[in-house]
Amino acid sequence: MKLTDDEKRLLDGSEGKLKQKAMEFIVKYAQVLGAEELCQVTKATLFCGAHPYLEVFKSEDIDLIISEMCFCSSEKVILDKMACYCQSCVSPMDPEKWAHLGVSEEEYQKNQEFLRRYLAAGVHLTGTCAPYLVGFIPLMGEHFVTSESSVVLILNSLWGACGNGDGIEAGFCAAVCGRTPLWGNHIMSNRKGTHVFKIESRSASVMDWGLLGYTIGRKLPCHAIPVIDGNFSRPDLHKIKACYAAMAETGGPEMCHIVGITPEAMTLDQACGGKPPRDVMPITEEDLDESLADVSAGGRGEIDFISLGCPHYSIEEIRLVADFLDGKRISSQVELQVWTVYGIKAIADLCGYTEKIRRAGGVLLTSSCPVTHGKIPQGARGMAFDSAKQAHSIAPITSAPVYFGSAEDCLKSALSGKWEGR
Amino acid sequence: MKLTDDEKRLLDGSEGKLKQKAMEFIVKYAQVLGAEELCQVTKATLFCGAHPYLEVFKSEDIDLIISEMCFCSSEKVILDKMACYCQSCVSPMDPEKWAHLGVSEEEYQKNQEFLRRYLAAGVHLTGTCAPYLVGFIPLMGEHFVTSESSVVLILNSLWGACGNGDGIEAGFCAAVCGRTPLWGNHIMSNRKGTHVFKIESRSASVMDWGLLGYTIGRKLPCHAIPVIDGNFSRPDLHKIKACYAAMAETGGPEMCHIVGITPEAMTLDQACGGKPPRDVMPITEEDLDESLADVSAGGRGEIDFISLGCPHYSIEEIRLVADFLDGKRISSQVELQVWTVYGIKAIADLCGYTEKIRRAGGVLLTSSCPVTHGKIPQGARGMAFDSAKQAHSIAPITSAPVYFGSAEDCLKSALSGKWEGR
Amino acid sequence: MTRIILQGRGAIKGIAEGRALVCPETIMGWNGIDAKTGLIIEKGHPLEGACIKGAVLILPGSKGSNGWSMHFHAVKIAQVAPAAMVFTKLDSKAAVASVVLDIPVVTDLEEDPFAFIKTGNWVKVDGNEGIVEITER
Amino acid sequence: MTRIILQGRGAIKGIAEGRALVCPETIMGWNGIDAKTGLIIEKGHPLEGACIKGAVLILPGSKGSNGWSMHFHAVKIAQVAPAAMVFTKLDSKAAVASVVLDIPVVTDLEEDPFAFIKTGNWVKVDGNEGIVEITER
Ligand code: F3S
Ligand code: F3S
Repeated sequence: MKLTDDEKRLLDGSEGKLKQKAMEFIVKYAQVLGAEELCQVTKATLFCGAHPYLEVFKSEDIDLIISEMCFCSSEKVILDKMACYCQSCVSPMDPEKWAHLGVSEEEYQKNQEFLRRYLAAGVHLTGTCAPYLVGFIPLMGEHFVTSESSVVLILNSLWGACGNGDGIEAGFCAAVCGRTPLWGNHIMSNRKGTHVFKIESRSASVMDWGLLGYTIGRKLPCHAIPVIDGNFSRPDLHKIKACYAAMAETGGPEMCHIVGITPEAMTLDQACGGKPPRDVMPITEEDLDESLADVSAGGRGEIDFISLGCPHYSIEEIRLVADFLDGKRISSQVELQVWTVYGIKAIADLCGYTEKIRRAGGVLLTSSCPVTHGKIPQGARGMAFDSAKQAHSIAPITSAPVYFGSAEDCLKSALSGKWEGR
Repeated sequence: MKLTDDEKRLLDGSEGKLKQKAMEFIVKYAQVLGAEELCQVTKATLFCGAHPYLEVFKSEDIDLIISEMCFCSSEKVILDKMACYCQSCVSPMDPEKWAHLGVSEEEYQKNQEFLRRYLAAGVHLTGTCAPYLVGFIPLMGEHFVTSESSVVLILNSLWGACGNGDGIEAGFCAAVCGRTPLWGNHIMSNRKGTHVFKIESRSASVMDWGLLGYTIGRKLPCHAIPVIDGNFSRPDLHKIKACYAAMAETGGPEMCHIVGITPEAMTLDQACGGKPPRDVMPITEEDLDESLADVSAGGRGEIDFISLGCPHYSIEEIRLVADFLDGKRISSQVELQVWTVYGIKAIADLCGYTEKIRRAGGVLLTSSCPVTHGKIPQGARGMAFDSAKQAHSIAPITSAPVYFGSAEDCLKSALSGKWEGR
Repeated sequence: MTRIILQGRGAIKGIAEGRALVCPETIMGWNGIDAKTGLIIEKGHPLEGACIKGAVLILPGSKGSNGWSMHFHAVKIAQVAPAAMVFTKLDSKAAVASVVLDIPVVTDLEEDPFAFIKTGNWVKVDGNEGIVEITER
Repeated sequence: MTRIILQGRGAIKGIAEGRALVCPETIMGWNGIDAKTGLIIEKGHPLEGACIKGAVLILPGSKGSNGWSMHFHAVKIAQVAPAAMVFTKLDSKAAVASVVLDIPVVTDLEEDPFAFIKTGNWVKVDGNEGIVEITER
C-alpha cells in the first residue's frame, strides 16, 4: 500500500497513540478492500452519545468504552482532537426535553458525559441525521464520512461529494486521522449507474417519493447503483430525502442518480458512464401500492403515537405542520412528536411554529428520533409515521400496527386518534 | 409572450390583487429582457425588515410601504401569502441583542412590525445572507430568487440551481406569483464561461480566496462569466463563500465556474461550453497584493471595531474564533462582533462557543451585519474585517482606516488593539 | 450641431430627453447613488458629484449587489430619478431597475453607445421605436 | 463426504472453521442480529432464530444502515461472534465489519459461493491463502 510521509508518521505513532490506532484501523480497512492508497477526509458526521449498542461493553470508564467501540482499541486511548470538520449525528435523546421522552436523569447525565467528550475534541453537537440542514456542505469531489446511510446517498448523489457507507468505527477513525481508503465512491469512475428504474408511477408528493425509494431499495441487488429515469415530476430536497432514506433502509445503495437532477446524471448515458445498464426495471403504480401494503398496516385502527421528521424536518416542513395544527387540538390519546435539528428548532421558536405545535398538543423535539432513542410507548394501539424508513425500522420492535402515510394523513390522524391515511 | 393558463389567471386578477400586481411586474420584467416565457420559482430569500432604504417613502402605513417598495404598486395591496418556500435575508438588527448595536426601542418595534408581516405571509425569519447554512438547498435546475448577490453565485455555481441577480422588487414579486422570466441563468445553455482566470497565485487560505474573488471581480468586464482554472488548491465552502462574496462586490458575475469543483465545470472545456473563451487572464501574486492594498489600509494603526462573519459564519468558523479566544481577553478599546445565522447561533450556544466568545469580550450576533445595520461606531480609529466584501462596502461610509485580513489577523488585533495583519 | 441616431431595442416604452451622463464602468447601487439627492457618491467614479435627476444615463449594465434596483427605486420615490436610460446590454439587475423606474429605456444598440455619446450631449430616448438620438452641442 | 475448495482473496488473515449459515439476501445490522445472544432476529429472514456464534457466515455483502459494523462489534464484545465470514464481494460496510470482528474473511471467490455452500455444511476459511474449504456431511 502506498502511504504518504504524513500517513507514515500517523501510523508510526509520531502523532500520538490515538491517531496511530485510528490509522492502523484505516490501513487495515484499506487492505481488506484491496485499496492501494488513502484519501483525505475533510468532513464527518459521527454517531455520538450514550447509544444502547454501547451497553454490551461493561465498563464505567468512558474512555475505555470510546477506545474499544469507536477505535477498536482494547488499550485506552484519549480522544483529544479530531482532524477535520465534525458534527454529531443523532443521540438517544433531546438535549432539553429528555424527561418528556421518559429518559431518566441518570441516562441523561451519561449521554451528556459522552457528548462532552466529543465536544471537547472538536465535534459540533448538531445532533442530526440531516446535517446538510445546518451547513454540512461538502463540495463535488470532497471526501466525507458519515454515520447516517441517507446522508451517504444525498451527499454523493446530489452534490457529487464522495463517501462510502463504511461504519461507525471507520467514521471515527477517519475523522481522527483525516484519512479513508481511496475506494468505492471516493473514485469518480466507480459511481456509474448499473440499474435503471423507469418511473411509470405517481411521483408528485413526498409520500410518493418515499414509496419510490422504498420500492427501488427492495428491487435492487447488492452492490448496484440505481438510476431514476422515466416519467417523474421534478423532486425537491424534501422528496429526495424521503426517497433516499427509504431506499437506504430497504437496500444498500450509496449513490443514486436521478436523470436531469443529480450532477453526474445530466443524461441517462452520463449516469451509466456510456455503458448499457445491467438491468432496466419499470416502477409502476402497483409496485408503489405493494410497497405501501408492505410498510403500512391498512384499515382505520386506533392511533396513539405519531412521529414526524425522519430524516429531521426542515424549517419549511415544520411550518406546514404548525400551519395545519394552528388553532386545532389533537386527540388526547395521541402523542405527537415532530423531530428536527437543534438549530432549526431555534428558528421555529423565533417564528412561533414551536408554540403553534405545542398549543395543539404536539411537541417539537431535536437531536434524536424514536428509532434512535427506542422509548416508544409500550402497549400502543397503533403508531403512524410519515417516513417509510421510520415505519420500516419501528415495525420489528413493536407489536402495535404501524402506519405510513403523508404528513397530512398523520396530522389528521393526530386529530381523530384513528388512522386517516390509505 | 407565451403565458400558461395559470399565469393568465394570475395576471387577470383571478388569484387576487396581490398576485396580479406581482405578475404584472414579472411580465413587464420579462418583456424588458426580451424573455419569451416564464419559469416556476420554488425558493426565495427576501430582503425583509425596516431597512434604511425604505425611509425615502414617507408613510406610517406599512402596507402602503410594502406595496410600493416591494411590488411597485402605488395602490395598496395586502401581502397575505407567498407562493413558494421563502426565507428572510438580513434585517437591520439582531432580534435579541439589538440594544447592544445602538438600535432604539422604536426602531426595533418598527423592524418587528415589518418582520411580522412577512412571517404571517409564510416567510421564515432566518435573517441570513448565508441561507444555505440553514437548509436553503435548491437542486440542479431548480429556479430560485434571492436578495443576496453572493447567494446567486453560490447556488448557481456550486449546485447548478438557477437564479439571476434580479433585484429586491423582482424577488418579492416572483415569490408571490411563483414565476420569473425564463432568461439568463435560468437557461442552462446561457451559463457557459467566457473569461478564464489561470490561478498562479497563492490559494491556500480563506483570505487568499477572498482576494482571488476580489481580484477576479475587478478584472471582469460586464456580462462575463468567469472560470477559475490553473493551479489552485481545492477550496471548501468557507473559501468559496469568501471568494464569491468578494467577487460579487467588485464585479457583477452571477455564475463562476471552478474547474473540477463546480458541477458544470468538470473540465475547462465543459465550463466554456466547448468554445474558446473570450479572454484568458493570469492571476498572480502581484494581483492579489494589489487587491490587498486596494481593500486594506497598511500599517499597524489602532483598531477599535472588528467584525467577523461576512457572509454569516458557519458553526465551524465560530468554533475557530471561540477556540482562539478561549481564556483570553480582548483589548478594552475593541468592539468585536461575530455574525452568524440565528439557528447556527443556537448550536453555538449549546456547544459553549457563544460563552467562550463572550467571556473574552466579544459578542456573537445574528440576522444582520455592520453593512446592513449601518450602526458602525462614529469616530472609530480603525476597523478590521476578515471579509473583503465587508471591508470594501464599509470603506466609503467611514472616515476610519479599514483593514482586511484573515480571521486570525483580526483576532490578534482584537487582543492588542492594533492591526496585526499585513 | 450634429445629430446622430442609434437604433436599438426599446425595453421600456415612452419618449424622454435630457443631458447625458456617460458611465462606461456603470454605477454601484449600494454606496453609488445618494437616494435623497440623486448625487453620484461612488468613490473614484468619474462622475462623482454629478446628479442623475433628469439626466439620461448611459450604462453598460449593472454591478455589485442585488439591491441595484432598490437604490433606483428610492431615487424615484425621492423624485430625483433620471429621465431615461440607455444600456449596451441588459442584465437582470438593470432590467429590474428599468421596470421599477418605468422611464424610457433602450438597449441592444447596433453600435457602441460609448463611441458616440459624451457626457453633456443632449440625448433623446425613444423607447417606442428603440431609437437614441444624440445632439452634440 | 465430499470436499470442495473455492479460491478467493483473503481479506482478513487467519484460519477458522464452523457450520455454515448461508444468507443469500444478507442480514440487516439494525434489527437483524441480537447483540447479546447472537441470534438472527430479522423478521422473515430464512435463518430467523439461528445463532451466529461460532458459525461461518456466507453473505453477498451488507445492507441497511451505516451501523452494520457496529452490530457485529457488539456481537464480538458479547462473545457471540461468528468464526469466519465469506463475502461474494466486499462493500465498505462489510469491510469495516470484517476489520472490527477481526476473524478470517475471504472474498472475491472465483465461483459463486451460494452455488456450493448450504447452511449446515462444515466450512473452513483460510484468510491467509484466500481458500474456502467445504465439507458436505
Ligand atoms: S436518525 Fe434520522 S433518518 Fe430517520 S430513523 Fe431517525 S429520524
Ligand atoms: S449581508 Fe452578509 S454577505 Fe456580508 S455584507 Fe452583510 S454579512
